[in-house]
Amino acid sequence: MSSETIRLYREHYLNCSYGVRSWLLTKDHKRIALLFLISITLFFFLGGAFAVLIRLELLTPQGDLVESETYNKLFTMHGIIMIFFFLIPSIPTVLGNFLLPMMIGARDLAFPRLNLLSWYIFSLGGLFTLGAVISGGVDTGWTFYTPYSSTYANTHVIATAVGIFITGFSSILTGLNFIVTTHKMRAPGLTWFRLPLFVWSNYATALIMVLGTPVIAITLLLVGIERGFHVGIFDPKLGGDPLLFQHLFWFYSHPAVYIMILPGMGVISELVTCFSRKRIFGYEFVAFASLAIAVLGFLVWGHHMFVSGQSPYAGMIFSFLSFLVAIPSAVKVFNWTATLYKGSISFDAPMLYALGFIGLFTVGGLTGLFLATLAVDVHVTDTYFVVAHFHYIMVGGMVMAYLGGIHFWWPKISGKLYPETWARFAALVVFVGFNLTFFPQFILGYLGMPRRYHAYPPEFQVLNVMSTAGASILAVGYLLPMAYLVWSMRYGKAATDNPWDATGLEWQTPSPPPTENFADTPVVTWEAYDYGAKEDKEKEPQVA
Amino acid sequence: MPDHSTALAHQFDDLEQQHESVSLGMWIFLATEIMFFGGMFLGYSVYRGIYPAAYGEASRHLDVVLGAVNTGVLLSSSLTMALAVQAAQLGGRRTLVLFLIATIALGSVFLGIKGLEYYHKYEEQLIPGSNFHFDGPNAGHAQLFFSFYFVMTGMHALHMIVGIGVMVVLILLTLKGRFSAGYHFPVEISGLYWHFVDIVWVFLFPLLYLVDRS
Amino acid sequence: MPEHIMEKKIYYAVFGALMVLLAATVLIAYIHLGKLNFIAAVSIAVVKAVLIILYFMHVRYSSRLLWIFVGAGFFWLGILFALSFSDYLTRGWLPLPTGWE
Amino acid sequence: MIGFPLFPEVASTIARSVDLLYFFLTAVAVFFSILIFACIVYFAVKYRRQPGRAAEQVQGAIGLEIAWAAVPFLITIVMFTWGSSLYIANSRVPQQAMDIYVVGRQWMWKIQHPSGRREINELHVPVGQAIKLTLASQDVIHSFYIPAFRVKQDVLPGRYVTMWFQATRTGEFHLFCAEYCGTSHSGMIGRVVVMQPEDFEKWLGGVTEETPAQVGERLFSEFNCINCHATGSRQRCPQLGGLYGREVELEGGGRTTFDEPYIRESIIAPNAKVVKGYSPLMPSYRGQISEEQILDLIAYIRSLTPEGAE
Repeated sequence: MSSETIRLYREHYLNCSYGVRSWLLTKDHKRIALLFLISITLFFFLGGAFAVLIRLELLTPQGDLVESETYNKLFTMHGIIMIFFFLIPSIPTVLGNFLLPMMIGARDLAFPRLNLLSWYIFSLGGLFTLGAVISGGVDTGWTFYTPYSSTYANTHVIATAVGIFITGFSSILTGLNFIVTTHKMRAPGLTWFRLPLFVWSNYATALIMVLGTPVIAITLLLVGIERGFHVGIFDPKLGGDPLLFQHLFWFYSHPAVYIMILPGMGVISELVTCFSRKRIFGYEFVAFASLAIAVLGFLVWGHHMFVSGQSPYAGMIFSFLSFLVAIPSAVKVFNWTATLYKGSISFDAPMLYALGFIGLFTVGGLTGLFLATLAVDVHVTDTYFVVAHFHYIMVGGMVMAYLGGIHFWWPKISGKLYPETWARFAALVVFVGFNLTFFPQFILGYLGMPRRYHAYPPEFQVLNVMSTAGASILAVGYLLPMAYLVWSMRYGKAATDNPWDATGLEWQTPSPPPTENFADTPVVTWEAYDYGAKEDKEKEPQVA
Repeated sequence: MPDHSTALAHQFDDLEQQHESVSLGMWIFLATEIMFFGGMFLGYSVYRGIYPAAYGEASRHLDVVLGAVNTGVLLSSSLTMALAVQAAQLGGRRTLVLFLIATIALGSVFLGIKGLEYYHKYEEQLIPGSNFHFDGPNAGHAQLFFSFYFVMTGMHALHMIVGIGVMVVLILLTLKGRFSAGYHFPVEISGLYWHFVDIVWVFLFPLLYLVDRS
Repeated sequence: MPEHIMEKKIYYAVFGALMVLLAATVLIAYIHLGKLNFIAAVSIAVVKAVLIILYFMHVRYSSRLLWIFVGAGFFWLGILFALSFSDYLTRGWLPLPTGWE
Repeated sequence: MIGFPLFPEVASTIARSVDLLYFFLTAVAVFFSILIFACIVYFAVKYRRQPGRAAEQVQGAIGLEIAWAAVPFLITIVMFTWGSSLYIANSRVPQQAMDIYVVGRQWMWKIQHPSGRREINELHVPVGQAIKLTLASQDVIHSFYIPAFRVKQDVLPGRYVTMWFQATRTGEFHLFCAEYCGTSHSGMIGRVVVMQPEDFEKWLGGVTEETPAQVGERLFSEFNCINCHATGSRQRCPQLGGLYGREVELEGGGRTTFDEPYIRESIIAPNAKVVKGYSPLMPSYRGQISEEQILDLIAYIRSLTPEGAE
């Protein structure tokens, strides 16, 4: 085909310049997205390695693989790396960075230099944290509860806190950039209600990043000061209140859960519509649900503190508000499901991930209700029930969405097609492995097995063995995409501009896109997910 | 008309879009700053609620005169900054530089007085930590007050130092002729930052110096 | 959005008001008013902050979008305070231990 | 106990009621999960891509949107009301509860019975008797968790918290620390032994140790409390006899109950709340006295009778 040969010599963002400098000094949002992709992939596999060690340790009840000190460091580093260096940045900095400008018809984000700075700050924070890991690690749990972290722990608390503190600025810069870009850089005709839902959900995420992250920054700063100078801010021996730390910490860290899941929800909206060939059911409701989650998410942090010694009245307020945040999530799930109705559904790998996401997110969300219910939370908080619940949201939800998104946009990012059969197989392996790993943990939790236990009573062993078996399957499921995606960069078939026949503006650019994305700024006159019009057009006889 | 082509970044269509984006971005940044200082204000308030007596006693160890003078100095620097922005809007490079210098000078006076106060606290052994000394039964809780005093004013001073650095850069850019009536966003958003730092102090002054003076 | 250039006069007037408020806040602090002292101090600070935001920072002449983001910062600060104090202010309500050091 | 349990033992008065709520939540969760799964599978099969059939565009339906926001909302209101009322009911300590003091520290639980019997990482209690625990931590935050009773409470340094339970059957149950507390967190476990009241009495009587009140009496002299607070001298400080459980007026207005937290506070930070009519003269014992010693002193002060009553 002649277009194929033309494609070979076309200049795009990957081949427009070469050399390390051209990448490290790039201001192109697409290249920065790839820099982030590489960084967070490294962190993902590092955090995953810690998880594997944790699961191996829990294979036997005696705690005989590693010392308890080592085990405590393992789960702490697993949490810190996965949350701050993988889950929080993952979709926004990789897919968001790559797609947001293209989806709204812009040449770049509003502040490309800040975007690059964001990656450098992220890397600096990551290096600090890695330094802390290498020099011995930290054992406070990712939650850094005082006074353990501020007075009693003998590990590298300050170095780790500095790493997270620095990384926070990366998050703030990304959020700021997204908000301004969404407000000011939309193509002519692209009104708010014509935006893809991925943009809405990243916008909502950006709001949380901008308004929440500074609070974790100051909290960690205060922990550092307390640890360095023992002035009593969180130390009850000197009059401080350890619960103040928990309030400040969860003010960010609960909304941070929505930083992790909201962009995933955006990806799912794109995938479900494309592979059902349908406009999303209830567009406005899905869009506003994102904003509602972003706002309500800030009102519920106290449900982490029901047995902490917090006032029972505050407990009831937080319990009520926590139930409210369930509503917009439920609305989203119902709308995605309804989108399938009367669609024309195909089961390509991204769609398998999306369907998996809806199922697992439903389970994760519904078990969240148990934790918002005061009397039941007393029993299940700080047990494996909580561990299972948030892994259903973050791994079952967020990581599924991330992988689905990576597959879906891989042709655009790399210009190559991934091997479809392998990808479907990997999606199934991930789904099965995930459920086997984490479903038994719900039962363990109600049985009363506390989290962060290095050794446990023998009657919990059967369920723990199941969980570890699942984790090994899950590990394979994660390694497979890594392998074939890298393989496809060299050996994959060249992708067409719009292999899924999707409607988003990003698909109107060549694969891979040129540095400036669009030769001419597009003018938008249609709604998002206008699959109906697309099909109609295809039905018309082609005029030669 | 000055040449705008150098000022307009490639991702924007025109200067107006760029201007609006830049000032929106700055305000979002200031919102993050509100939350950053907000965390400290929350800690301060919680302990003030629990230990009102200790806060009152400790606060009386601060120098109201120096604090009030410093507030006046900082408010004046906000005025000169506002006038600097106005000069930039009108394209008056000379007045812009003069007002920026005035702002830097006032900011430095503020930091000088702040340093003097810190030194007094050092002499009176009111720096929290192992050398902290406070007479009376509320010593421990007074230390909490001083912890917040130093963290909050210290963070504030750090922001001022950054602001002064930014203004030095602005002066250099003005002298190079980078700004004009049509392009002066950097001056404007630096002004926003400086005023924000001023607002933080407007709250810090009564909350730290005037807890229980009557 | 056409740029609005304010007259110098307004800046001076605002500055004058700020200095008067500064004097007022110091004076009121020395009058014994009980809890009102704190309320007065914070209220005056809020008025000063609003003056600075509206005039020195030009928000009065800015787009609605900017108003929203200025408001959002303070609204979220309000959330942090309101819900944290929902704990601290109600801890003593039940005959539950409140044995603070 | 070895085996493959899928559900925890039910061994306290509140366990059943918590389980009932848990079953309700599970039923709701299962119903909605199955609903969503079934819809996905059904749609996926029915509307799978087939040649010659295009998707039918459905824009949405306001009625449905309202319904599937309102129905979950109503269900969560039920959950909230049920959960909160049960929580409040469960946190109300019965009048006749037996007092036991617990101190948590890295990494053990120290338990003290009113009779003087002390134990570590074991808690012996009689069946059918409400037990009120008053807990404090010597160092970091711990959490006292008995899964079979469905009770859990974080144990904080610098503050007393209370919890209660009433065991309904004899046996041995797990006691866990549920809040991560450092290296041997998973070693901070023990067992709760629920016994027949007769057996419990026998167990209690089996050891002759000083009662906490006796230890407290000794500490009362050792820490020189007696110099000022001796029975009969009332110039410098209030009489302690018979004060426990009563309300006292404070210097500078306000009232407070003379209970465990107040006594503890008065030892650690004596001048924070001074009883009306007295001067802030008492020195602080912060750092000189352990949590257990404070509990002994409290037991002694509780045992004092009002002057002249003897």
